Amino acid sequence: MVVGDIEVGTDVLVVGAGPAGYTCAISAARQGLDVTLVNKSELGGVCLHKGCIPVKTLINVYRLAEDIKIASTMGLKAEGASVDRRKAYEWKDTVVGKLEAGIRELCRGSGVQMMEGSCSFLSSSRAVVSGPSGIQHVIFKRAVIAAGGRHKPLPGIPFDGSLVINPDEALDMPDEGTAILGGGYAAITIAALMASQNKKFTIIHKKEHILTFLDEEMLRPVMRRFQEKGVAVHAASSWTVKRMGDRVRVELDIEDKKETLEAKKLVPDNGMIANTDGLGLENTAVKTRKDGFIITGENYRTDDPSIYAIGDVCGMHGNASTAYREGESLADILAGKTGLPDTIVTPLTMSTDPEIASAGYTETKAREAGIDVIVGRFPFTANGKAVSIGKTTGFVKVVAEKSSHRILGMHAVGYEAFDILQEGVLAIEMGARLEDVVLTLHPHPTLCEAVREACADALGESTNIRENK
Amino acid sequence: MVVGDIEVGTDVLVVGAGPAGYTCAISAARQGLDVTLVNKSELGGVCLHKGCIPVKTLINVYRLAEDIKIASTMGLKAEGASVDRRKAYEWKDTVVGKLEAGIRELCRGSGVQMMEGSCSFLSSSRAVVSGPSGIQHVIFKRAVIAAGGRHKPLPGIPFDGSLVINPDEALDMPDEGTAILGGGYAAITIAALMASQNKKFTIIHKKEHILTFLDEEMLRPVMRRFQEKGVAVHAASSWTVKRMGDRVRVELDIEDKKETLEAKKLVPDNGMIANTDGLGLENTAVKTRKDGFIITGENYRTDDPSIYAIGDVCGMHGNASTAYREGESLADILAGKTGLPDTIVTPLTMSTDPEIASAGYTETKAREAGIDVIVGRFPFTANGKAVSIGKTTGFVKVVAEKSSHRILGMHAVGYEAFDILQEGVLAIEMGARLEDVVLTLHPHPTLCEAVREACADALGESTNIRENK
Amino acid sequence: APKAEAQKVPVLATPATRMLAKQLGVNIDSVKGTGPMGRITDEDVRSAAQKPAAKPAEAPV
Ligand SMILES: Cc1cc2nc3c(=O)[nH]c(=O)nc-3n(C[C@H](O)[C@H](O)[C@H](O)COP(=O)(O)OP(=O)(O)OC[C@H]3O[C@@H](n4cnc5c(N)ncnc54)[C@H](O)[C@@H]3O)c2cc1C
Ligand SMILES: Cc1cc2nc3c(=O)[nH]c(=O)nc-3n(C[C@H](O)[C@H](O)[C@H](O)COP(=O)(O)OP(=O)(O)OC[C@H]3O[C@@H](n4cnc5c(N)ncnc54)[C@H](O)[C@@H]3O)c2cc1C
Repeated sequence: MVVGDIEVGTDVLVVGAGPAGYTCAISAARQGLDVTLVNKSELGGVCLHKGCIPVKTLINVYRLAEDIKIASTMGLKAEGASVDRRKAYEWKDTVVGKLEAGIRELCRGSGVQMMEGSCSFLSSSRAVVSGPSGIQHVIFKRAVIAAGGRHKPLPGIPFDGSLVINPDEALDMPDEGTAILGGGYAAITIAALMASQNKKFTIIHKKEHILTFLDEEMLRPVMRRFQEKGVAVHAASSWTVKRMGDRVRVELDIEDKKETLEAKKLVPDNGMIANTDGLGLENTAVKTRKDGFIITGENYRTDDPSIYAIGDVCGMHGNASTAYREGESLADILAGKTGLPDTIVTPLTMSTDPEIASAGYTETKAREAGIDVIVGRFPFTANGKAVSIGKTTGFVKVVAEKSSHRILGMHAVGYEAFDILQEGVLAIEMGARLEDVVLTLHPHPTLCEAVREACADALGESTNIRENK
Repeated sequence: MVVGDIEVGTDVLVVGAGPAGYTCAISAARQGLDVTLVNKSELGGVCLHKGCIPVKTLINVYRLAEDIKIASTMGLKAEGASVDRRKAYEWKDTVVGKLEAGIRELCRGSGVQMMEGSCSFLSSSRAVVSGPSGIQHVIFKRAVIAAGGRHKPLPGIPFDGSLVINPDEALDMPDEGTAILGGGYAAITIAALMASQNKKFTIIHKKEHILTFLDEEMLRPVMRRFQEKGVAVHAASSWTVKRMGDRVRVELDIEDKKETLEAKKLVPDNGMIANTDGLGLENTAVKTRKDGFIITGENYRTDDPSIYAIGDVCGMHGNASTAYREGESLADILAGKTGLPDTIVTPLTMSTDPEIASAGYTETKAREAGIDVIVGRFPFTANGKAVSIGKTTGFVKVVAEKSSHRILGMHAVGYEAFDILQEGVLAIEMGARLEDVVLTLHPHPTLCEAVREACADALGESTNIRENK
Repeated sequence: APKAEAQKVPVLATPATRMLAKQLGVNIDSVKGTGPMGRITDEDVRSAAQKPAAKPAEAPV
């Protein structure tokens, strides 16, 4: 192996500058540690370049075009509302660029040393970085692996970028005639983006419904929307996939009969794998699970005493807010403090149309766990602000322990569901009861009044809907 | 006095079907009481017909037209975005009609007896209602006055509907060349609506800044927007108003010099008066304050043992969420339960561009009260979702007790500020500390992440902005 | 039995109190709350930390 002359020494080496890595690096540097952050691609990771931010940005533009059409009944005049795809993607790049510059500034400003390149461990105190400016050796006291994860291909059917597409790369999919295989988070996010662009495509999923971690009713508004948009949704008990020249053939078992589908492109959502290949973990004591994710114990420690791991590379939650938190928590630990305590809930958000947001126990999960719960719902059709702005699809659902009225789950599907969920998330973390939310004033007119009314409904006392279920 | 033959007997007579009255009536009827609700105009009161809902509905349409223009940089194509004023107002009427029908359904469904007409008390157990279907006597055991309030004219300058306009009636103002006098809630709401419609007008206010219950910095984004829209804003130490034919002349004292302004229409925001005229309070033991508002004590009781009063007619908070709550609370009391406890905060919301929402102690008020506070801020320019959707104006500000870190105030100015405030409102009611919000996961990408970051900033540990103030 | 119960319905303590427990090396699941409905307060955590039984948190390097 050819190695350069330069050898860098650092206290903390952070590998990967996604949400987990850059947060950890910045926070550790702010606490006075000597930190080097190595990243092989752009700063910001999947979240900024392929996930949360690009999806939100693009969906917002397409949603606006849709809003304009609906708003013609509201007196809005605008001719031929449509989206210039190229320009929308340029705008997406502008947004990403702006946020990436912000992260770079934060890193610089807090004294993080930055290195561009692919990092590989040579031992528990030494790594090599191969980047555009050559090869460098880094000697470290402690290292943080925050290399993230990526989608896993179907067995024997590798991603090829033209016929079989990685969901991580599916943002740019311009074609019609695509089949999305799987009913998980990434599959549905990509599906929502494509639907917003009015593409014709097919979703094939296993199990009784998509996004099985949600109560089925939360999905109904989204499924209805898919239907309106002409998206075909198939539930299959099993499938086989074959490449056939420039097509992909999917054979489905649907209720004891077989069906065959041909697609011009296939986006299989087959779960995640860790970005550990090429990391040189074999030169360290770091252990991985059978599925490739790094095993960590207390305080994000791996089996190598000098190496820690956080974020998607550990395969736990697969969302950016958890990655941020683990980054902050580990920075504290590295600085000699205790880390952050566990949260009670990890809120989940789906950038569908309308948005879905969910935190804590669903009704199904609570019943499965044997918890005696009461449930409340409130539809946006009865919410003044939602009616005012013409966004009446969806509802809020709350799940509370029957004996104590303690709120255990809050779920919303509708316009701006992500943001209105947050009161519920805080309620769960604070151990709030239904009464706490009901007795708190909610300004009028707001969408979050629906959160209050759902809690009141669970208590059987909403004045704003006629039938209490 | 000519009286009809029909005499109605009721346990609870509710006078006025605004937010306070209809909520009380519905909730009391649901608890099994015999309730009659009298209203002289449309169901829903000021909130539904002149305030919260129409303003939100109209501003939303005009905001969309603006969004379309901004979104051309995002790849959105739409020619000649504009608003058809007549249609927008028709849509507003549709929204109001829909919500009014909902309230009517709720009243019917819960067994509330409804009477249309103007109600006047004859004694502490008898009232007369003069409506389109004649005159009816009502004998009641208990009565609830929820007659609301209206804006007060300037001394000697009555509202005339053409030259001098009541802010309650200012929704429909089509003209340019208007002067809005006053810097209070109604003045600024009307100003925001007019600005959204790109009208040229003038705001004249006293004191150092408008909306003086807010920290001055919360207003800056709104003032900047007024400036961009060409709204003239004058701060005067005093003024005199004269009618001059078809004009109004306002003489201003601005920093020791005099200025004169001529306006085609004047909208003076001179505070509220109670709708007690014609109510026949002189036939009861109900007492009013010098300013006309009804005096109530514990449990919304007036000085008349059989009569209660709630909502704007008592002149306390002047917002719909308080009116709702008082309605619910009183219904419980009438049904023999205890009422609801006081809230710690009454969130205030201003439908400006961008929205302002505020709950609890401002920095200024906290310092005036001698509370040692720490303050945190987070700008939307550093929030991923705000950047994604191009809504980066504004910030969140938190005020917390220095010793305990308990959150005492939460304030937001920006896109969707009403809804993102709510986490802060619950935090205050629950007695949450800054750490409680910081340690609670906030989904990504959301606007409410700015609430968390403001709290982190107050603790001096935000990783998302470089400079902690 | 209370342990299994605690796993189903999460511990009744605010995030800040849970942070304090972590800082003091107290296992929050084993603390008995004295607040309303068994809420664990800062004081409960502090007095649990004083008991010799409480195992300190793993010290960071
Ligand atoms: C389509 C899609 C939509 C999503 N939407 C959301 C959403 O709305 N909300 C949400 O919370 N989450 C969302 N996610 C998930 C979110 O993006 C991830 O959970 C998050 O990015 C994980 O952060 P991380 O820091 O652990 O890893 P990553 O973001 O994957 O970052 C890892 C970084 O490490 C670098 N790296 C890897 N190996 C090496 C090496 N050997 N040397 C140097 N650098 C290396 C990579 O280049 C990358 O920059 C979405 C994901 C996808 C695919
Ligand atoms: C421009 C504007 C914007 C506003 N925006 C907001 C906002 O965004 N958020 C917010 O929370 N608040 C807002 N408000 C304030 C809100 O509208 C009021 O606080 C609320 O309507 C008060 O409710 P109420 O039930 O006490 O009285 P009202 O809504 O005034 O209702 C009183 C009812 O009693 C009836 N009545 C009166 N006298 C009699 C009688 N003698 N016999 C029979 N019926 C009678 C009236 O016709 C009316 O229907 C706004 C107000 C204005 C003017």
